[in-house]
Amino acid sequence: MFDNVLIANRGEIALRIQRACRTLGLRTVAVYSQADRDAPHVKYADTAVCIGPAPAGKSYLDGAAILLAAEVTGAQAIHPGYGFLSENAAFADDVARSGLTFIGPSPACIRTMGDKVAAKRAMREANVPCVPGSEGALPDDLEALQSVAGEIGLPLILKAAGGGGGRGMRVVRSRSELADAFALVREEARRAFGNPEIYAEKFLEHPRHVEIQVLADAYGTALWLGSRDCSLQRRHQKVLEEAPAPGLPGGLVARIGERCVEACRRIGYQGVGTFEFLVEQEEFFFIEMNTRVQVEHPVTEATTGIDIVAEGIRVARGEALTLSQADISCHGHAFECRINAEDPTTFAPSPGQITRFDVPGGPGVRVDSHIAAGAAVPPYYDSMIAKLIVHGQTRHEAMARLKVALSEMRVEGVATNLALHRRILDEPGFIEGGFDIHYLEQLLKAEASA
Amino acid sequence: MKISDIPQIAAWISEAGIATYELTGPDYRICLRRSVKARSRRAGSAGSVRDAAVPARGQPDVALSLSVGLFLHAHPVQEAALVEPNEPVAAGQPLGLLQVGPILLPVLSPRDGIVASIIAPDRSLVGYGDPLVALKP
Amino acid sequence: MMVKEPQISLLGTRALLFEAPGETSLTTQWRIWSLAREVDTWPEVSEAVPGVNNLLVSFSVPPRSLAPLETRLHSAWDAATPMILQGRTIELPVVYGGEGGPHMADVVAHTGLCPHEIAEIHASPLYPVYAIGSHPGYCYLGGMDARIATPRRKVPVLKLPGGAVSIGGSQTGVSASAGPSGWNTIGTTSTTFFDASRDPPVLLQPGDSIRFRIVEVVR
Amino acid sequence: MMEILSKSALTTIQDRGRFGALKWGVGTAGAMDGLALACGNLLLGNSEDAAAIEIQVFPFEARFDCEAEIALTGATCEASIDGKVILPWSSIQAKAGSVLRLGLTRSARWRGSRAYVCVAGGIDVPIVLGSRSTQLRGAIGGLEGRALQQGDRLPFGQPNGARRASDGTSIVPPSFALPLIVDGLPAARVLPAAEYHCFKPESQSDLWLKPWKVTPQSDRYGYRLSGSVLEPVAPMELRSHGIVPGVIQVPHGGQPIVQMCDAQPSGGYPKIGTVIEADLWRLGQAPIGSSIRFIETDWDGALHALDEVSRWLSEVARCLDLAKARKASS
Repeated sequence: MFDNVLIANRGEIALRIQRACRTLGLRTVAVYSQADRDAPHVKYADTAVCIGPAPAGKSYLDGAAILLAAEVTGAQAIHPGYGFLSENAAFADDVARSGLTFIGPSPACIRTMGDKVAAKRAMREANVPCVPGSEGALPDDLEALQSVAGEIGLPLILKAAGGGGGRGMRVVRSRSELADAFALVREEARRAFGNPEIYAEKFLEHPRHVEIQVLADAYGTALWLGSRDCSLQRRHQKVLEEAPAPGLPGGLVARIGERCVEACRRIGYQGVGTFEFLVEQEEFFFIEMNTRVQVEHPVTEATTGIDIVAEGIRVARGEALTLSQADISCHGHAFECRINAEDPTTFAPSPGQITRFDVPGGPGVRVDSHIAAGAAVPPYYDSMIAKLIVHGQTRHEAMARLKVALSEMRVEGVATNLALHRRILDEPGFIEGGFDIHYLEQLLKAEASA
Repeated sequence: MKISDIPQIAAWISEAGIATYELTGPDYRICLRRSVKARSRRAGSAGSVRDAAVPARGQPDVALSLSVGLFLHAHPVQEAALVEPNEPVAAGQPLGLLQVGPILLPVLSPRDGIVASIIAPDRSLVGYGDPLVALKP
Repeated sequence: MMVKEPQISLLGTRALLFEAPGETSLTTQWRIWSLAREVDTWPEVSEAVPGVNNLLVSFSVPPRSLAPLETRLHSAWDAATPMILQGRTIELPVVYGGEGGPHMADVVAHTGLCPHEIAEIHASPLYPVYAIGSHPGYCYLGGMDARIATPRRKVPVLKLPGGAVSIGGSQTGVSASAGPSGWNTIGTTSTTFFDASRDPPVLLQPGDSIRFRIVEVVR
Repeated sequence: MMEILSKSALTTIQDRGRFGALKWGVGTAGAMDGLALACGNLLLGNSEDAAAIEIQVFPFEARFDCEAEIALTGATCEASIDGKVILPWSSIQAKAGSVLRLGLTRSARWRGSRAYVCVAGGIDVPIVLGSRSTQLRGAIGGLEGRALQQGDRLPFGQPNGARRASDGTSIVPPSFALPLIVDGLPAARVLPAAEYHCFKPESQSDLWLKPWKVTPQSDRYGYRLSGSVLEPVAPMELRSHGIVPGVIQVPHGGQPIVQMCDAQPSGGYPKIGTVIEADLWRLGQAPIGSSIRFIETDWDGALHALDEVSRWLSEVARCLDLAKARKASS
């Protein structure tokens, strides 16, 4: 059983994990890069050591440097946070080989969930619904092709197995388009990727991004902690999240939650994790599982009252969950705004020196941040400088509190996306809720052309 | 693409260890090249001790730690410290050791010179870039 | 020492020693050879090496628990039927006493016999090779006449030459190469017993026999 | 290749030892400090059966006629290559023409008595009966089955490419990492052997409570110790039987002899105990004239000690790998 935890991360999540450790009476070791010498996670840790130069590849992403730091500081467990090495199965293996506890699931679970094909297979076996699609490459024969298309249903999307980055894809909306589209994608696949294999998936026109937070111990107890809606995205980057996902029937979410929990038991999952789904017309389709704590976990903490990070550490210490599913209910509504140091128009990161940093307060308001006036935002890491989380009895009340909080928050010295958040809160589509993942991009496009 | 984006791009390039970066758009073309000097100094770009350790003439005055460890003045089997103040040392000579569990990593002198002082106390926990031994000409 | 039951004792974590009960005998040795052949096949055993009415069992990996191995050894011993090895007989010419037999005087003192009598008694039996050991190619021989038995030396001799014919307690043997020994050397022979490039590298193996021929008894 | 420049009596080529030839009367031989040899091989990324040079008389001098990565472990000595100091228990690069010198040390917190010079790829002498170890009795293994002499030239094996460290990285010696000290004296754990109970009770307690001095008649064959006289209850004559390194025999004089690596594989003196395999290296490094203590242990204790040694070695290997990975990334 460990009582000295090395936190292999930086920024707000390093602080968040440090707080959880301290509430559990555990000692903490901070590791940092030369760019983070003055960071608060360094200041507040029981022990702190610099592990490398500023670039993440030589510090926060250098597993060997982190394990050497654990050796020297006597840390017995490593919390990877999110990003960096959090979903690196080889690192989790190395941690175990070093005789240390990796706070998270087993390397085998990380590996399975990191492989899209293996993850989907595991989920299908656990009756978690996945996007219908062809199992493997499509046949050349037109008749066989039509029959696969019939099984998947229309519209569908043809994807080159070797493709990526939006290339080698084509949406098929009617059966008559199928043959031509197939020939086109096949040709593009052959020419551009050197791999003529094509597969098909049901195409979702207006999907929402809904996820289920889970928590599992080593003794077969697994719980789901409600839903989150993270549809407000730009270029696949989440901007603003909420819990619960609005407008979804409670019974439906509970059924999906149960299946997620069942999947956890089947694969022997331990720790905190998130099942991500695309949801269209109240149908859930599994896309991937994140085998770590997520940026947006605080909205679920606000609605369930559970300290998710602390629970994750407790189960890693071998403790059994004391909660049962019946103890978990969703109270009110919560939002989280990711405040980034970025250019409001180009969205390019905006590193620099923070000259003013005023945080809001009041009932239901929480700010998770590692920033204070005078702090520097280094150019080497992601640009998030704070998370503003607001809770209310209803979605309406939470939104009103968020609006006030956003108006109180002041960041100067670097450009931020605060104005974007304020603007989103005035949008009727947002106020109504239940928008799809293309909503923000369409909004920005409309604004740009206006 | 704006001029103000270039520092960010430069930071990314520096992190990725890329030597030359060229980007051509409809109405612009930028070409960023890192000099050898910049490459060897980029680790210290965030205002680190390394900057202080590299005076203008390029003669480092401090031996810095390249790893996490416990700084040992002497090898465990030997009674005498590896070096003492005012002792002349040669480039590459061990000035101390960093203990990491069962192994010891040598701290090598960056140049010929004379030991001015041993900065880090014996058996103290040090991290990357921490100053360990000061040298004088 | 006479015991009724087989004894098992530890030699650190590398090996154990199985000692057969009763007086030293060739019949018991036949059972030891049989036991050795069986134990040598066990996976946890690196080598089973016969001694004189005993067996060294060296471990490839020391077992976590000894009891099961001991039980198996006892039952294998109970089941061991004598294995009679039909070997060759080798004749060794020996010069007794003199420079090549520096401890003849001690054997004389202990037995009260004269060197000629000692040589005659020593050279008369056909000695079966019980075991190989002590040093490369060295043979432990059975069947020495008890009249010339002489205790091992209080302080071992550090450098005994190869070919030394010696007596240790009720046993006799011939050293195959130079080295230390606690036995009383009474003579010398010029035969080569060990060559690492041969297969097997030893001249004699358990089951073979030795006859000593008196070349000379030096006063 | 390297050429031996010094006279260097008692210097031999040794590996882990020769196992499986007891049936021909061939003992294990092998390094007297197996841990020091293992550490040298770890520093160089050698396979664990690679052979090295065991040195017990200084000065030792050798010249390399090709580039080679070498590691120096075991006894503390004044070591240098081309005049450049080599840290104890560390690895270093030799150039073609480099001269390695090992001399007596002036001061040390730990001295030891046998140093090991390991090279990447190992010393490549022919394998005889499963090992490269020199077995002086029978003249097998090593270089022509004998101790090394001035002018001998030793070939190296092929380095396996998994070299761990050649930059002066060193290891905290096991005498510090795995200390075992009783009343200020280095100690070794002993499992009582077959005839333990045939000794007088006061002799039994003397074994555990009295210091034992390593006499000058101690070598790779055995350590003759001097101390209390160990007396049997009655005289014993045993039938010859197999023995292993570590067995403590008590001849008629009552002064114990610990059988060491070149011990004959059989014997007939009463055995009071056996120094456990995990602690043999401690004895292998006990200098002549020094005193040691014995600690009684049991089977579980002896196994635990073995586990502790293998855990420590894998921890050394793991940290060397981490340091190497770290170096590669920076």
